[in-house]
Amino acid sequence: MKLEIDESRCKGCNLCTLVCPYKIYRPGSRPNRKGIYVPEMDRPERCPNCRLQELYGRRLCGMCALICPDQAIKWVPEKPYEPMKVVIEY
Amino acid sequence: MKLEIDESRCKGCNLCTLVCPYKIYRPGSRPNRKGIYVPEMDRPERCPNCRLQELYGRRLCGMCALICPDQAIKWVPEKPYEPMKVVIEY
Amino acid sequence: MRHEIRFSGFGGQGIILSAVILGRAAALYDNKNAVQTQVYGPEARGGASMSAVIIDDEPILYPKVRDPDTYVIMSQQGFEKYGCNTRDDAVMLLDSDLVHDRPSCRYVGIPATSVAKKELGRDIVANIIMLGALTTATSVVSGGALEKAILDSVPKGTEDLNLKAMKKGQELGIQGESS
Amino acid sequence: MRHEIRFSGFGGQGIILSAVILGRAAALYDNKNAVQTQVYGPEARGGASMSAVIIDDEPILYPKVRDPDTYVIMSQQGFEKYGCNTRDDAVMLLDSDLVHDRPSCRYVGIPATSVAKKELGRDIVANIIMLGALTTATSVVSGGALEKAILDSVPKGTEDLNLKAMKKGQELGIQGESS
Amino acid sequence: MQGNIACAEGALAAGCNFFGGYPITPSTEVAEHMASRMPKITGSCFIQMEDEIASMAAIIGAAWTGARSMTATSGPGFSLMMENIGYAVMTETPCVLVNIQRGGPSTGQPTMGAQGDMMQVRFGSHGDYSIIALCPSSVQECFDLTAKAFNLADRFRTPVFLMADEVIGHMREKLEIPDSVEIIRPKTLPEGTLPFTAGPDGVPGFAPFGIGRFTHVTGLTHDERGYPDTTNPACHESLVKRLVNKIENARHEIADYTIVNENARYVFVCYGAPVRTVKEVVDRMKIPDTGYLQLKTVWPFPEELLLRFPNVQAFIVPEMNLGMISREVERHVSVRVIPVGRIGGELHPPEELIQAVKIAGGDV
Amino acid sequence: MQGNIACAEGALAAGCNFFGGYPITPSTEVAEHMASRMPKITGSCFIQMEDEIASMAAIIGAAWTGARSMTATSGPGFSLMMENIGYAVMTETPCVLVNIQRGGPSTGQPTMGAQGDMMQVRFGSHGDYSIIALCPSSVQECFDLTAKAFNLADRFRTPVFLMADEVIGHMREKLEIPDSVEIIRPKTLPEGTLPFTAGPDGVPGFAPFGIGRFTHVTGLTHDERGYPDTTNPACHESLVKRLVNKIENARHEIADYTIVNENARYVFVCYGAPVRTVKEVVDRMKIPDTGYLQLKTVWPFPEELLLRFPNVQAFIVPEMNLGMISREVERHVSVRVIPVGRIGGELHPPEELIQAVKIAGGDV
Amino acid sequence: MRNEWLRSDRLPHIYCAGCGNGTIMNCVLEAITQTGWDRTRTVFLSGIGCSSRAPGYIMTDSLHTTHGRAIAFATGVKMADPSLHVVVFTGDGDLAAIGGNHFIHGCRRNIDITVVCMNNHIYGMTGGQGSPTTPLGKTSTTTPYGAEEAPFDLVELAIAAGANYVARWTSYHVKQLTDAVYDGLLTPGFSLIEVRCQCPTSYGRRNKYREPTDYMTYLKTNAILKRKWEEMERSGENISPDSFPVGEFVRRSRPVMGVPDEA
Amino acid sequence: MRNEWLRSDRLPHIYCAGCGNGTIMNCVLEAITQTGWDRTRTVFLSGIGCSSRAPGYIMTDSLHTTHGRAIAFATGVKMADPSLHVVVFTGDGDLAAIGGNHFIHGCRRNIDITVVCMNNHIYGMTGGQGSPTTPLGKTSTTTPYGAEEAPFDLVELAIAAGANYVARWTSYHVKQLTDAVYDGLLTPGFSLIEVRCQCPTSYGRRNKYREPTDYMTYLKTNAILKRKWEEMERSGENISPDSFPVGEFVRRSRPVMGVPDEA
Ligand SMILES: Cc1ncc(C[n+]2csc(CCOP(=O)(O)OP(=O)(O)O)c2C)c(N)n1
Ligand SMILES: Cc1ncc(C[n+]2csc(CCOP(=O)(O)OP(=O)(O)O)c2C)c(N)n1
Ligand code: SF4
Ligand code: SF4
Ligand code: SF4
Ligand code: SF4
Ligand code: SF4
Ligand code: SF4
Ligand SMILES: [Mg+2]
Ligand SMILES: [Mg+2]
Repeated sequence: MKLEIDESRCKGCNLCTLVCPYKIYRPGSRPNRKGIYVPEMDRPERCPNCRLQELYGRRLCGMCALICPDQAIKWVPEKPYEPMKVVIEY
Repeated sequence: MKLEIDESRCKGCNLCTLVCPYKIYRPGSRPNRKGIYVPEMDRPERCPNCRLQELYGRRLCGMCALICPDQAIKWVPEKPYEPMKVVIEY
Repeated sequence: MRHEIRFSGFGGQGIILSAVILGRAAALYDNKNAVQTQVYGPEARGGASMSAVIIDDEPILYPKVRDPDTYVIMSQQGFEKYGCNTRDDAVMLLDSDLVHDRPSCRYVGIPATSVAKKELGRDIVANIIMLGALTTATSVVSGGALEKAILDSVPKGTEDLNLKAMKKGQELGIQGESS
Repeated sequence: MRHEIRFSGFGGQGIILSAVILGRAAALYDNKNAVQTQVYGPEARGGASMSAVIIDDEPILYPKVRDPDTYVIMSQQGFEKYGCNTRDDAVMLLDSDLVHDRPSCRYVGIPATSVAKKELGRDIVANIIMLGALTTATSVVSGGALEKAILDSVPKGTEDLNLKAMKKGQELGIQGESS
Repeated sequence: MQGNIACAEGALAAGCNFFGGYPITPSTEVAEHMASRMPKITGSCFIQMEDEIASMAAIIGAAWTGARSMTATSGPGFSLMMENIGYAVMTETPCVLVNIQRGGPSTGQPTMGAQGDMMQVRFGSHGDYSIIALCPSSVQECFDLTAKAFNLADRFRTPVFLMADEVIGHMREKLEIPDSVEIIRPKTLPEGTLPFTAGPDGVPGFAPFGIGRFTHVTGLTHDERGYPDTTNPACHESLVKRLVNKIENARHEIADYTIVNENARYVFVCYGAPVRTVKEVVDRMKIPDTGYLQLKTVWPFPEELLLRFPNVQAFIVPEMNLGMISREVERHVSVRVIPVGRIGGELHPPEELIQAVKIAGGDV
Repeated sequence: MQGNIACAEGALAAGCNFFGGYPITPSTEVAEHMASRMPKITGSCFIQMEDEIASMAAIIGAAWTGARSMTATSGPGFSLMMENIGYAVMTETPCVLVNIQRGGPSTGQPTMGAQGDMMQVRFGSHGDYSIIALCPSSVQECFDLTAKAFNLADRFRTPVFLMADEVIGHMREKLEIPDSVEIIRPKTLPEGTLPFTAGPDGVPGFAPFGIGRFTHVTGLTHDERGYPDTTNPACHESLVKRLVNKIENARHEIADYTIVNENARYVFVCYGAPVRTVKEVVDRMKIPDTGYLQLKTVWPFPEELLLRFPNVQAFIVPEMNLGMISREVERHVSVRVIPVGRIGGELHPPEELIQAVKIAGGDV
Repeated sequence: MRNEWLRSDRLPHIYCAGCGNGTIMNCVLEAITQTGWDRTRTVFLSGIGCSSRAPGYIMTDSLHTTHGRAIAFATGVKMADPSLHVVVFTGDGDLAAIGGNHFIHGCRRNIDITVVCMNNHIYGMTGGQGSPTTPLGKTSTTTPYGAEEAPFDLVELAIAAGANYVARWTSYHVKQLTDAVYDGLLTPGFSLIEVRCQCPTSYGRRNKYREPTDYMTYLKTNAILKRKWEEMERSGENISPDSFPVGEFVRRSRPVMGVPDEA
Repeated sequence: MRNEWLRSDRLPHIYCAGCGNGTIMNCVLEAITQTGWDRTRTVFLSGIGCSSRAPGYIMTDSLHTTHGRAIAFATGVKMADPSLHVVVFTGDGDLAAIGGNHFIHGCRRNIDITVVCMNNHIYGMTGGQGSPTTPLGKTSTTTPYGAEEAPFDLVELAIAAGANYVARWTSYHVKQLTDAVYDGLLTPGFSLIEVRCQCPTSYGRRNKYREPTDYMTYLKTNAILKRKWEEMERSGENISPDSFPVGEFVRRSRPVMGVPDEA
């Protein structure tokens, strides 16, 4: 799974930067089209949720998404690592 | 001082009969013009207030007057026993 | 025939209930039209309360009693407020212990409250005594209709007491002090 | 001469304060008549907010700006909502980093927010930069009047910062990207 | 039976299954009767709320679960309900309010009859809106019109007001309870239709809570989805105009009235308790040249009915207020309008109206 | 300066020393300005109450201590004040209420201007009564009329309403603050006179609390001693008629207006924000044959002013509602009345009024 | 003297025979005379209800306001002129039903007024509907099958909301009540004195205490001194559901409002 | 999944950047998904305020009512159909200022609803006026010189008024908050979950926490677990005036209303 910030929702409050135990979020440095400094991500693949969500069948940690007031943080399936697909390819 | 029930105020609730330590009030037995059974008094001169109010310069006991919801109980000066007068007569 | 009946007394005497019972008797059991109204205020508890009934063979349009032909008065204050300007051909039933004045029209004095207290043990049925008297002293309502209406209206368990009171009233309506 | 000036941006940029300062400058220090109005909603916090000023030598009766000759636009959404149907002889000052489109009328692009942040350390004075630019890029208000009005309106202790921002704006009003 | 009890019985006959109220003289018997009857009816709820604001809130909440809900009050309580009445209008919540009018302003005469809230019911909440108000003049009409009020509320998705008065509310006369009363429930919201999209009659279908239509209900100006859109003038205009027009355009359909003596020269326009005196004067005393229009529906004001009297020389409007509906009559006619306001709690005696006829005829 | 702030400054200039309020858009700045100014003025009290009901209660309580007291609100809060407004009327309590009108009904359009509470202010509380309502159309008038409101409140012992709107309340323009404003305090109650015995003008003298006159104040119908007398029709009638007449009979004295072009054929009757458009059309664009009557006092409605236009062919009434004061105009005139209602929050543009003139002239 | 504080031209008052409200008025006036307050500087307020009619019988300035709002009006009086003494009479319905919000906000602000609540567990004035203090199971015209809603404990509510002085007595305890009112009057900040009292007409009649004397005996029997009550609670003793603790529950000095500067 | 409960067509919502309300919505929806409640049988209500806008973003039936009245409306919904799950979002102004009476009566009746109060100590929606929870000394547009009125303790009030479940957390404590809401939802009777949260725009700006992250750090630092708090109180330790206890304060089973018969 891939961690994503939905730019259409994020308002740049930086609360995610405060709570992630892995310090994956860092305050953004450049405004987007709407003038918002969306946080940047530092190696998001370190997030246990990215790695283990599918495996455990439930959300792990999830602090950032719970605290994000704008419902902007989500995990989206990443094609190459989709277990289903993997099964098919091999 | 003389103990009086103001008939224009008394509504015959009998609360006075309940609280007087000397049992001076007794439920009335005949309705007055307004149809109210005003309590009757049994030797009201036993009331310490009648006897000692003037002497002590303050109200004693006074339960009946405090509890009477209709402000119907009062003490009125009795001419013959006015101390002032007494002084003059002797 | 049209009758306008006015009841007055003090709060707690059941002045309104009397009128309700009378109206019910006339409307449901004497097959007349009846409208019952009242005047009340917060003061009704102590002061004079008033209720009224119109009984008519015709439909009743204007509902307020304006010039009663029949009075039931149960307190002196009620008399003073609602019973002193009667028309000459009116008739008044009054509680002879509680009303001290007497009207210029015909009247029947009924010692309802003292009878209720002494003979029936409950002064709250004084109003039923007065209603009973109404059936014998006037023609506004029939005894049978009144009896049914009383049974409809009083709390369960008190039927006997109330019927006794009615009967007593019927007697007194004939015998009572009158002019 | 009559001027109708419209400001737009997002909530928090000081869009209303800009208009208030401009109105004050015109009314108190340029001795004109001025009326300032705005459109706002709960959405103003995120969405596009708008304020407007009319400056006239005559008394201003109808108070709403309907066909501005001058625009100050500080966000793309503000441009889309309030800045896209300008008349041909209008002039628009826009924050060149935040507004991505360009109008058909004459315009002056001012990188107000980034200059405010980078050069003055506080992005909240971007609106003052825009106001400063207004004095050099248009004739709606005089620099002297604006300076006094700014000093009247900003919190104590921030006067210098704001005046610096104004000066910076005056420079940018001449130099800025323009059509 | 008493007028107030007849109201309660009319409501129960119409299937009212939620009553939220707060006691106030002279309406209390409505609540008391509901309190004794409703607990015995399954699926019904009587609740005494902490005040009239909460009562009005509760019946709106209940209505959104699909209940037929009602409250009853009098002047001071009615004044407190004004904010939430506006909310019911804006959210198109069907519900019934009974106001047993007493003497005002303020605490005034709690035990005396009046009709002083007739303008308040129409204009008492802030902003532009319309409502439906019915006025009974007998115990039978208390029953009939209360039952009818529920149907109108559902039909037009709007609060409907039974504007009775202490005189009628506390009067006892015979009531004939029909075996059943007509019940018209709201149109349902068709699948795929937005919750606030209305048909040509301006009334949207109703999707009560709990059936999976996910309706968001707000007192803010909202679009057809029910979503707030508060700074868009067009949205507000079309919403509020629809709310007003769904009622005003249906004034014909809603009108409920009696006309007697269309050819009269002196026409009483009356509602509520004064109807009784008017009937005494016209029907019983048969004062010459008089007729009347009894309005059972007072709002929306059925102005076209005023045109039904070809020979009218004066409209006489007896009211237990200082002249409220007479203002409305004045707006619509060019003949003389004689308000006969009376306050203090007593119904107009017949002589007063006969006197008004004399004045109208130039006899005085 | 903003209209809302001008209201607050007008109040302070008039000696307002008690403000009790509850925040609500778009009136909030009035309270906020009072909150920052009043604590610096000795003997003044600003208090934010728990709601609008309490705000209204508090200012009435304060008024009885002799304070000049005031509150400010908008639609929903205004609706909540209705009961206590009736109380202020009944008890003849001088106080000032500012209503910065926004779009209703219900929560509606909190940030948009409207004039939808103009009937509510007159009829929104239960029972019969009258009040005084003033409408400013500029920031200067916000100041002037608020100050004036205090004098009228004291002069007539009644709540006085400043019915502004969001457009004027949030508009900023130049305000000239005079060195001092005229202050008229209530007549004092002569020794030996009962607290509710009125002179020929219907207004009793005022004995504030704390000076030993032992006034009992009640919202119940009361006699001249102030004692309840609730079942006596005559007492109620004379009290309520006096309360109404002291205002209605003084409509001449209270009227505050501007007339331009008495000989016009098309006459605008206007108040509040739409006055601005009317002036644009008449004063600046000089559309032929037009004139206007600007009402600064809307209630009591100064009907006699409508007679001041000898050539009038139509009255045009632009309002930011669906036609409220136009109803009142209709009652009093026989020429055509053209309501130009507009809701949604935008002020009428000049073209809309010019179009109405064309319609009036039969050009359309 | 207490009598000087009465409007004797208005007596007898409208209360029913044996109504507790008259007794409570006596105790309050007795306490006030003890403070020595000036009649011209003392203001009584009330809402609507039988209880709220009390100020109309007292010879001072007074405001008989709207239902539930007396404390809000009192806030205006006291804040506008803190040198006035302000006392509010209210009922259980007036204070705790419609007036609940002003009650808790009065306590929170700790405004310097004294509130005497005549708690008869019923709406007396309107003829006997249930109130927020009607005990579970008791009958009234709107709870004909017995009250199902739990009642408020007014004392606990006042304490949680912040009042400086809170006591409860009954109309039987005239001396203790007088003392409590006296203490309440003199404690700066908000004082609540709850007085459980008899309404023979509307409550007693439906709940087996039609006679005022029976009703008062009931109050006397079921009122348990706070200290005793706490002991009973501690020892797990069986407490009758009709019983309730009486006494002083709180006397403290949280921040106050409306206290005159010189006080 | 939480996302299914959102009206994504209405996002982004109107809340300011960093406003705590959005976080609280997340936690409530997370707790609700854990209960397994049916979306078609769950109703959200609210009054007026920023906080009260929350139901508009949730894909269920919902009533965005009038200011302060949500609990009264909810009482109607729940009593008319006890089988519906009823949750109220409210703010400190909505709940404790204008809505205080409905709040305490909801607790007294112990009606089976869950109330989540987003307590930002300010009137956010109207631009930052003081509320009944604004701490002493803090500034707002109506307390420009610092608040002088003592604030309510919402938890104590709910307990005194009778609620069955009462807890307090902050918008920082997302996990504990989620658990508390879950417990509140499942406890029959009235549940109050007070959530102290940041309003950077209206409160933070005037009280030194303009940045959401600073504000949240402040919340984190000053929230003290109930047990620890009690220990500190016992030991007489100095507690900062900014600190407040968090945790579960009451879970009990007083008589309730509106619980479905089959529950
Ligand atoms: C707004 C409003 N609602 C209702 C009423 C009717 N009302 C008058 S007194 C009262 C209840 C009084 O109860 P309580 O305060 O306990 O006083 P009591 O009569 O028992 O002393 C009610 C509901 C009113 N006057 N105003
Ligand atoms: C009757 C009424 N009064 C006042 C208002 C204005 N108003 C809207 S929201 C609000 C305060 C909201 O405060 P809170 O509940 O704390 O919510 P927040 O915005 O802080 O989340 C006020 C006073 C209103 N809408 N209705
Ligand atoms: S889920 Fe936890 S670890 Fe992963 S990004 Fe979010 S906060 Fe960091
Ligand atoms: S918490 Fe959400 S809204 Fe805030 S910066 Fe992070 S992603 Fe953006
Ligand atoms: S004062 Fe005491 S002793 Fe005297 S009569 Fe009264 S109760 Fe009895
Ligand atoms: S207590 Fe008073 S009113 Fe009652 S019986 Fe005794 S004297 Fe009469
Ligand atoms: S009804 Fe009850 S409270 Fe009212 S006066 Fe009678 S006994 Fe007292
Ligand atoms: S004003 Fe405060 S509460 Fe409202 S959305 Fe903004 S941050 Fe949140
Ligand atoms: Mg009571
Ligand atoms: Mg808040």
